[in-house]
Amino acid sequence: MSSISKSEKAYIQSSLLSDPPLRADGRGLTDFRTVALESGVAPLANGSARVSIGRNAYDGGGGTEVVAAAKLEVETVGDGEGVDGGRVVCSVSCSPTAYPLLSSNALDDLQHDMTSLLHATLSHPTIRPQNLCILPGKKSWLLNLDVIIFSDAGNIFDAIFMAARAALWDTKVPRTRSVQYRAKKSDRKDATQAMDVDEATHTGSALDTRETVQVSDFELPDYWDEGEPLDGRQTWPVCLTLNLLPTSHFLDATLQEEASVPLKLLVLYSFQSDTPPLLRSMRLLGTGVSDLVQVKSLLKDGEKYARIVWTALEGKLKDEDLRRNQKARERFLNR
Amino acid sequence: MAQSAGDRRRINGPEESFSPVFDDDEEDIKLKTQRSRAAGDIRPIFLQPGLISQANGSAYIETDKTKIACAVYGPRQTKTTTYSEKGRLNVEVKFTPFSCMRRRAPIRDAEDRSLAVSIHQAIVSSIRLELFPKSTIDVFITIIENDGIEGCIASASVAASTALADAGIEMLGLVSACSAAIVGDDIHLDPSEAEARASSGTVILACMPALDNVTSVWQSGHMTADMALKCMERCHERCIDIHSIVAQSLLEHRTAA
Amino acid sequence: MSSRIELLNAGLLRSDGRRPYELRTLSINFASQGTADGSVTFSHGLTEVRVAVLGPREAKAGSRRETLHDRATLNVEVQLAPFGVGERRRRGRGDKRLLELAATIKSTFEPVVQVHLYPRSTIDIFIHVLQLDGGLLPACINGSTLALATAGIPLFDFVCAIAGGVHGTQPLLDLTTVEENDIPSIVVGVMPRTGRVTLVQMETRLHMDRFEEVFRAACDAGKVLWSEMRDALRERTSDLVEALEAGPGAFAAKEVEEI
Amino acid sequence: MSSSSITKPSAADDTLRAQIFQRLHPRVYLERFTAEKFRPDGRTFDEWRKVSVNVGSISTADGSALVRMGDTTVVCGVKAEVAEPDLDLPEQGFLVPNLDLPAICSPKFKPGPPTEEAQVLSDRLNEALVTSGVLSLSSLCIHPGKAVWTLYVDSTCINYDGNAFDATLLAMLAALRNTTLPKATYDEETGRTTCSRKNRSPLQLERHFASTSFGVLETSHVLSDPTAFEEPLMDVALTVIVDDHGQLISTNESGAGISQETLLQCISRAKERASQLQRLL
Repeated sequence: MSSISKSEKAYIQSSLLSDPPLRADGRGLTDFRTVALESGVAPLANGSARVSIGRNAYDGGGGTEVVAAAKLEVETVGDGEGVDGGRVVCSVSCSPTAYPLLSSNALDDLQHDMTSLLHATLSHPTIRPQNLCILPGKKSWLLNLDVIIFSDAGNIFDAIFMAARAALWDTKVPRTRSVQYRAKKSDRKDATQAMDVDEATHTGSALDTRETVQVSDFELPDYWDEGEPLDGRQTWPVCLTLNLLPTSHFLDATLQEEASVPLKLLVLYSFQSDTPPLLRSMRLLGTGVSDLVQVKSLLKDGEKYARIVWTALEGKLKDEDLRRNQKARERFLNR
Repeated sequence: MAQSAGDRRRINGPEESFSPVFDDDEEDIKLKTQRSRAAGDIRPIFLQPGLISQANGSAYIETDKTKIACAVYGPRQTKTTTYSEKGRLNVEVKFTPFSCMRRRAPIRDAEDRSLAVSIHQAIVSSIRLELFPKSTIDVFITIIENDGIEGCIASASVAASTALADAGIEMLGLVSACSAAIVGDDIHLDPSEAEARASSGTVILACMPALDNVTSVWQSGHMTADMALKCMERCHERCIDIHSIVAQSLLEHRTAA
Repeated sequence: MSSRIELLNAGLLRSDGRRPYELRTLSINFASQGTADGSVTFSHGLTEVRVAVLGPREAKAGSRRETLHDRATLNVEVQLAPFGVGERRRRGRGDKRLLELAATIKSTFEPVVQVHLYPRSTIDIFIHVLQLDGGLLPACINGSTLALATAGIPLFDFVCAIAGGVHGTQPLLDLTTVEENDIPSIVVGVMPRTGRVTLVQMETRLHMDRFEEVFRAACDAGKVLWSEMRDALRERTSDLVEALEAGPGAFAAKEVEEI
Repeated sequence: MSSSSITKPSAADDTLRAQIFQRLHPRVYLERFTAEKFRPDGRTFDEWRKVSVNVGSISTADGSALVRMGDTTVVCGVKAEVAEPDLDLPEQGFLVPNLDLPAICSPKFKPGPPTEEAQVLSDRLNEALVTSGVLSLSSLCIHPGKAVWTLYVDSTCINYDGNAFDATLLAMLAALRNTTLPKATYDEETGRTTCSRKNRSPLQLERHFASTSFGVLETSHVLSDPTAFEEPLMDVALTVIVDDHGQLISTNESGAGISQETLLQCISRAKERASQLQRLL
C-alpha cells in the first residue's frame, strides 16, 4: 500500500532477480519473517488469536499485526438468515493505523475485498463444522469471525488466514443439552433419557423423529471448560501468497516488495491425513499476466510451502492448546 | 426481503415482504441441476457490440438465461485532484432488482463489489492504461438476468473486453473467460446457478488467448490441485473458442457500421 | 437503583473486591504499531485500548479541505472491536456513540496540544477499543496523552482522566461497566501539572454536595494516574536514550532474553 | 483554417465539424434543422421513432418486457412478493413502480443513489399507474388482513436517448400484462403462505393505455418523441396519456406555456399513437 518511486521499484526488482537474489532484510526468496502467534487474546470471544509477522524484537511492535476472534450467537432456523446446521460469517476491518494514507472510502473498499475472500473461503458449505447445530431444524450457532488488521507491513493475506485459522482452532462451542417441557409425570423418565441421549450424540438425535418434535429448547450445562472445539478444526486452510517475478517467485513480501511486484497468486490449502491436500481458494491478484504453465508450477510449489506453514502452525496451535487448557484446569481447581 | 425503510428517493412498498414459498421447491431444484448439454460444452453465446448508443463502447451478451449489458465511458478526466501517471480502470456492477430468484433491493451490496473486483482483475492487464494519464475508463455492467454467479463473472468479463474494443481503447489482447464447476467427479463447464450450488468447487479463468496468457484465476470451494489444473485447462480451451466469437462479432459490427 | 450484583457490601468492598477509592491495575505498553509515530496499548483493569498517533502530517486526500492555515487540526477516530463487548455488535464508522466519543476526545485535547506549531497539518489519533469494562472515555484520553507524548508532539500538560460515581453516599472511583450502568457517574480530566481541569462529563443526575465530593476524589486520582503515566514514559525514554548510546544492534541482545 | 490549401474537405472532416458545432451550439444546431422542417435524426416533426416490444424473456421475473423506442432501451421486470397488508386497507395489495437510470445508460449519470431525474420519473410513473387504475389492488389479495401480493415493477434504462417516460410506461404495462401470479393459499394455523408452482394465472388488467410525449420549440414547432439531444433544448415538455377508448387520462406539461390549440392538437395525435402502441402489445 505504500507508494514508492520508480527507481526504488527498479532497484528492488533487479535485486530480487539478481543471482543470488537479494532482499533488503537479507532473507532468501522463500524465507518468512518471524511469525508470532498467541491464542486466547480476547476473553469475551469464544476463540481468538493474534498473529504478527516480522515484528521487531525489542518491544514486540511493528510488522504485520492481525487479531481474529470468533463469537458464537444462537440463531433460530428460518428466521432471517438462520440456516439449519449453523453458518459462519466473516468480516475484516482495518484500523486506519494500518493504512494511514488511504481515505476512508478506499479503506472501506479494501476491507470489503478482504472480507469477501475470507468469507467466500471459510463460509463455504463444504467446510462448515458439524457441531454448529444445536437443535436440528430449530436452533443453530452463528459463528461470527471478526478479523482486525492493526498494521500491515506486507503479506497481509497470509496473516489474516493464519489468525483466522488459529482463532477457529481455539474456538470452543458451548455444550448444549436439549430440554423439553411436559406436564405428565409418567413421561419424566422418558424425558431424562432423551436428554442423556441428546447430550451424548448430537447429530444422532436428528434421526430420531420423536426427539425433533418434542425438544423445544436447550440449556447450557455448567462444565469446567468452555466447551468442545469446532468439528474438523484441522481443515481450516492456510493461505500462501506467491509474489510473481517473471522467472521466479518469493514469499512473505514486505510493503516495498509488494509495491514493486504487482502480481501475486494466493493459494489456500488444507491438509488432512486421509485425503490429498485440497485447494480451498486460489486467486490471481494485481496487474500483470501469468500463464497456465506457470500457474501449474506455482500450485506445486505453493502446496510445498503451504505444508511447511501448516505443519509449523499446527505444532504451535497444539502447544497453545496445552498452555491454555492447563491454565483453564488450574483456574477451575483453584476456584 | 426488507426494503430500506423510508428511502425517499424511491417509491416504497410495504415495510416487509417475502419471496413466495413454493410447495414443491425440492423437486424444482432437482429438475434444474439436470444438464441438457455435455459436460465440456458451454451455453451458446450471443454477443452484440455497440447496442448502447450513448456510450463510447458497449456490448450485450446473452448465454442462455444469463443476460448482461456493458457500457464503456471514457477515457475521461479523473475527478480527483491527485495526479496519476497511469489511467484508472473503474468497474461498477449493478444487478437489476429482478435479475435473481429473490428480489434484490436496489442498494449497492457486497456481491456487486466482489463481482466488480473480479471483472476488474480479468480485464485490467489487457488495457494499456499507461497511455491514459490522469484519465478514468468507466466500465458499467448491468446484470439483467443472472443464472450462476460464475457464469456472470465470465460473461461480463467477455462483454467488458468487447465493449472496450468497441470503444477503440488500446488493448494488448481481447480477454475471454470461462467458468467450471466440479459436480461429483465431473467437470461441468459454464455451470448454471443450480449446478454451481450442487458443486464442491468452482473455477473462473480469464485469459488473453491471442497472447496465450492468464489474467485471472478465481477458485473457490475445494478440489485437489490436479483437478483445479484440469478445470483451468478445459476453461482455457473454451476461451479460445470464445475469443473467436468475440473477434467475429466485433468484425461484423465494424463492417455493418 | 437495584441490581442483582451488590455494588458495595457492608464491609465497603465493591463487586470486584476493590475498596471505594481503589483504582484498577494499569498497564502501559509502548510497542510500536505499524507506521504510527506514537503508539500505546493502554489497559485499565479489563478495559483495553490501542492508541496510535500519526502526524503532524499532510491531511489525507479526502479531508485536505479541513486543514487550517494557522494551526494543526486534530482528527480522532474511534473503533470498537466487535468481540470486545459482551454482545457482539458491529459498529461502523458512522456510529453515533463512537462519533460523540471521538468529538469529546478531540475537544479535550485541542487546548492541550500545541497545535499552533504545526500550521496546515493534521494530527491523527486512531483509537481501537479492544475490550470494554467501564471507563472507556478515561482510557481513551489517558492512552491518547501517552501516544501523543511518544509521538513527540508538544503538549502543554498531561491529561489524566478518571471516572467517579456515587453509591448511596459513598463516592467510588474507576467504575466498571456494572457500576457505570447502575450509579450516577462523572468523568473528570485533569491537567495535573497546572492543576486545571479540561473535561468534566456527567450524563446522569447527581446531588450537588455529592458532586463536589466525587469531583475532588477524581482530581486526586488524576494525580495518581499522572505519576504512573509519567513513570512509564520516563522509563521508555531512558530505554531509548540507553539504546541510542549503546548504538545499533544493542536491542538484538535483549531479544534473545525475551524469547 | 486556410481554405486555399485545402481543396476539398473529406466527408469525415465534415462529420467531425458538425459534431463539434453540435456540441458547442446545440440550440443553433437544432434550429438550423427545424428551419428546414426536419430534425437532426432525419425525422419530420410529427414522426415517431420505431418501437419494439419484447415480453417474457426474463425467467427470474414473474413478468418482463424489453422496450426499444428508437435507441432508448428500457427493461422492466415484475417481481411478486408476499406482504402483510396495511391495517386500514386489509384487502389491498401493493404496486411499487420504480425506474432506475444507472450510469450505464448515459454519460450524464454517475453511479450512486437515484438521480433527481430518476426520482421525478418514478413519481410520475407511479402517479400514472395509480390514477389510471390499471390494476385493481384488491385483486392482489391472498387472505384479507393477512397476506397480499406486492408487485415490484422495477425498470432499468439500458440506453438513454430521450423520452424515457413513454418507453418506461410502455415497458411497465407490457410487463404487467405478461405477469402471471402463482396460486397462493394462506394457512391460518401456521400463518404462512404457500404457492403452487404449476398453477399460475395472469393479472387482470382493468385498462389499457399509453403515453405520448412531445417537445415544443418556440411555441410553433411540436416535436413528437424527442431524443436525448432535443429534450433539454425544448421550451415545453408535454406528456399526454390516453386509454384505448380514446379517453384522456392525464396530461403533464412543464416549461413555458402553450396554446390551447397546440394542446388539442397534441391530444388528438396522442390518441392516434396510443392505438398504434396498443397494437404492439
